[in-house]
Amino acid sequence: MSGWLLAAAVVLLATAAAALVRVARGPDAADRMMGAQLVGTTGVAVVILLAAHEGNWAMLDVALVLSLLAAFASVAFVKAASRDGQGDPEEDP
Amino acid sequence: MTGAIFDIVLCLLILAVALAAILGRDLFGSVVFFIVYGLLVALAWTRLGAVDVALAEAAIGAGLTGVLLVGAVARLRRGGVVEPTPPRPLARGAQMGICVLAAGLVGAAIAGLDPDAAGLTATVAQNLEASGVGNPVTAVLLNFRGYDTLLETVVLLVVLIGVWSLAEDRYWGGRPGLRQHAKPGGVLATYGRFLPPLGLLAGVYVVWAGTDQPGGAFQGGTILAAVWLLVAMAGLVDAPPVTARRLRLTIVAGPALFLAVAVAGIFMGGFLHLPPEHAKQLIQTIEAGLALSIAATLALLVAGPPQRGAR
Amino acid sequence: MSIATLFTALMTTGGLIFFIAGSVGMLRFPDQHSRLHAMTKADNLGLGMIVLGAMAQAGGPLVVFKLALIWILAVAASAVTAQTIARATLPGQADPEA
Amino acid sequence: MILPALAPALSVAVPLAAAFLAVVAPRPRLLVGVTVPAMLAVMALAVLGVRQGGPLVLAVGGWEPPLGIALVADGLSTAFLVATALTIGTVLVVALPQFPIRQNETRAGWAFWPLAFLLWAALNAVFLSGDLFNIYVAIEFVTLATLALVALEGKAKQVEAAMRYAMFALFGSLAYLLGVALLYAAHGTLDIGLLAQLPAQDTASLVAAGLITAGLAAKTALFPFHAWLPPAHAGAPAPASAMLSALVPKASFYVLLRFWFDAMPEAAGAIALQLLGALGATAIVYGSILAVRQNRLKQLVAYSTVAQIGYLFLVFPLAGGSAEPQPWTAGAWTGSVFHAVSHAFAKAAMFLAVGHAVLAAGHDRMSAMDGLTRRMPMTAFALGVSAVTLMGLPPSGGFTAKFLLLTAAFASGQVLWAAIIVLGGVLAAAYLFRPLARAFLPDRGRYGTVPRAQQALPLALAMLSVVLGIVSAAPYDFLQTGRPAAAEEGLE
Repeated sequence: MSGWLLAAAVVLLATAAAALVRVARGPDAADRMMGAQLVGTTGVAVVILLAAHEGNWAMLDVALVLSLLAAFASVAFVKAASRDGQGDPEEDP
Repeated sequence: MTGAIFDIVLCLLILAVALAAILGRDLFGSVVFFIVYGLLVALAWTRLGAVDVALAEAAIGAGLTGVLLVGAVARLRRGGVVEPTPPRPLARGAQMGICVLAAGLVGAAIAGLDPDAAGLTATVAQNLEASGVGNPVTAVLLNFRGYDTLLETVVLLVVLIGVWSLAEDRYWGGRPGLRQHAKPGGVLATYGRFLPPLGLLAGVYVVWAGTDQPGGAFQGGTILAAVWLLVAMAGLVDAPPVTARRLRLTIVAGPALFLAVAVAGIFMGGFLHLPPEHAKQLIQTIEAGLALSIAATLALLVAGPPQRGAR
Repeated sequence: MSIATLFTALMTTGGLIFFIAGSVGMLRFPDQHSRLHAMTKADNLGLGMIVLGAMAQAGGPLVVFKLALIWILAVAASAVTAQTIARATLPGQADPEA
Repeated sequence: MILPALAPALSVAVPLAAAFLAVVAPRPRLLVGVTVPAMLAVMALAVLGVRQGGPLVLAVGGWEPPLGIALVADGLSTAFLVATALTIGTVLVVALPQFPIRQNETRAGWAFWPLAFLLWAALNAVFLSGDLFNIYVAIEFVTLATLALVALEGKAKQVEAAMRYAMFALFGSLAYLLGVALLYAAHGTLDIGLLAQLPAQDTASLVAAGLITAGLAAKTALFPFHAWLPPAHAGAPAPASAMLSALVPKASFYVLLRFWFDAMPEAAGAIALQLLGALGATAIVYGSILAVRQNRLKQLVAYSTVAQIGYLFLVFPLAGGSAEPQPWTAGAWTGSVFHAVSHAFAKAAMFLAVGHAVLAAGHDRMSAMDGLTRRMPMTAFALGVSAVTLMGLPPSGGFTAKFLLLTAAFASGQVLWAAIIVLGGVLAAAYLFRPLARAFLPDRGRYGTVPRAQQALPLALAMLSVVLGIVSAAPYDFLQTGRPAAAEEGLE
């Protein structure tokens, strides 16, 4: 079982690598941000698999922090992209 | 075998992302790669079993730094600075030469090290009982080398004063950063209401758990800072003016409490001496104070110097 | 092979499929809004199935609770990201590169 | 004898507490009035304790190295502690009218005070630390406090100077930290006393020594890492410049001294020592020539620091390396420490005095000096006296320092370094003569003035640098307290 979990983590790393190609290529800032967001979620999944693989559940706290802060960079990005830089894309007409 | 493959793939990814962040021509792309780099390094620390470090890296690298850098790029672009001018080829070549040389020397030095040298791990384990806590990292940070940590928490205070002193004189007395706003009842505002209870729970849990398992004031404080920043970005809260007494008390409370415990130790056996029978309570008290001050300081660091009028 | 092990194997396999699909979509889909679609599938379903798989291996209620919390937070983050990025990239919006 | 044992901890704790209070309750007069006398009392305790009982060693928290951190106050650390206390103590009093807190708090008026107290605590932490990682934290603390003080004036130019300093300092920190990590991996301890007992010829130790030296040299502004110093030090407000120029480069130099003479005395190869000496010599000549070409007073004084830092590095070829003590090593070692301390007093005095001249004139062009001898005789005299120390004329501490270094250079047959020392003195006379000569000119235009009590403080500091030369025997002996045998015997 344990070997399977680690193998699954390797596959996830590979999918993260694929998503990184989108970060590199763009073309827009939004594309890069989306790629990073997907890599972030993949990272959460990898940590969960590592924790289950090692039976070290303290590692879950890392996944908890990552998912708690998952939207941070994106929120900062959309705010910076709003009209005055402090707003929200929903406010704009 | 699978473990080795995992490690190799992760290392290659980290290297590729680091190179992409440095060599990329698009500034925003570099920032995104840097955020991903923080995430991958957190994975590496997790894999190595250094959960304390992974927590810090996840909160700082993947969380706060991202917000800071994304905002910085946006400000540069608004200010008209598009891309940094590349250094001259000669300077660039010299820089690369020095870096390669230094890396080679460090590599040679590491190759000559004894891979089985355990450092002070055994000594820490022997003294763990007298430290009052079960997490060896916390024992080192708050007890064996508490003096380092005391100075480090003061360093955070220095940095905040430094950032504040970049304010324009006319804005002194105003609130940090610019006023953030979002559509009332919109997605951001809703997320800003949804997150705090869970974020507060997670932050306090990580501080509390730190005495006996990975976590502690720094990691927990960072989580709290990040949650506050998100709520601020959703336009729901605003920082108090930089001259507010309450705010200033919050940023010095942790270091001051730590210093007070250190000086009180003089009467109990020496500077920073924590008597083993009370060490656990003292460490928890210090950590609680530090978490509060670290949270406030980090949040204010990201918010920046005051940029609007005093009233 | 115990039922828990089987369950974990099934769930992680399912999760992997969604993550692979998400990455392929992120790479191959032609425009931003369809790529956004690919991203959220991996976020919600992929992570959800891996969380379920890990729950079967968990050592106690606190771990199960934490796993559930992780998934809830990730889904919320994904929803916020998807919604706001979609808005920000609609035609007529301020240029996100600016 | 319990009280002197408290001196090391109090040297850091008292300014830290003052800084916390300055953040929350900005009452500079009260804080300076209490902290400065308290720190002078702590210094008296430390000197007393070291004189009577030898080095004061404190294992923080009761944890002995290698697990814990030791604070060590021997002759060398105590000398730097005392020099810091006298310098910063004076600077703070001079700064009182320049950074007032009135009804409405101002940015610089508030920020200066916590930063100054924090810098004081940070410097003391460096001078007391016996642990290389703890030194990293303390040096970083010094750097960040310095950075904030450089940017305090708030103009774009100063922020730019601060950024440039940050780049150099960051490079220095990372190189130092990398070296420290290698040393820990190789030896399992970072305690200076324990490292000294270990063999240090392995690759890791040598690479670590190189990284640590390069990092600290960048922070000390040794040529060719000097470019950040003049804009940073000249751009800060005068009281801040005084602390930055007099003390901050000395902190990283002090760590180099500890590293090469105490932690790893056997690691130094002849080539490395000669290289450090050569860089120091280049700094003396090049910094002086640049100083001659300056037309702004504060720039001139800042370039003079680049040159004067060079002398400090002559200690490496003159006293470093050899495992067996040579008869001249103690003289050279003590000479460089004398130079560090007397330069601290003289440079702080000079920056404060120039600051007063600039305040009175309203600008810092050379003409701010016109007629200074009549308008502000005490300020002019303070400038003259500190110039005497910087040129190394008798009877100043600068003279004693150069005399010791020259003696060592001749005794060890390294005549080239002697020539550089003499040349440096001549060049110092050249760049200091211009502003001093203008002080005797008749003044044209309108000048303000500075209260006499204020003018007296830089003068007192300048006199200290001369007193150090007149009564050099007692500090000479005091400095040897706790030195390894290599430095104790020597030429008299």
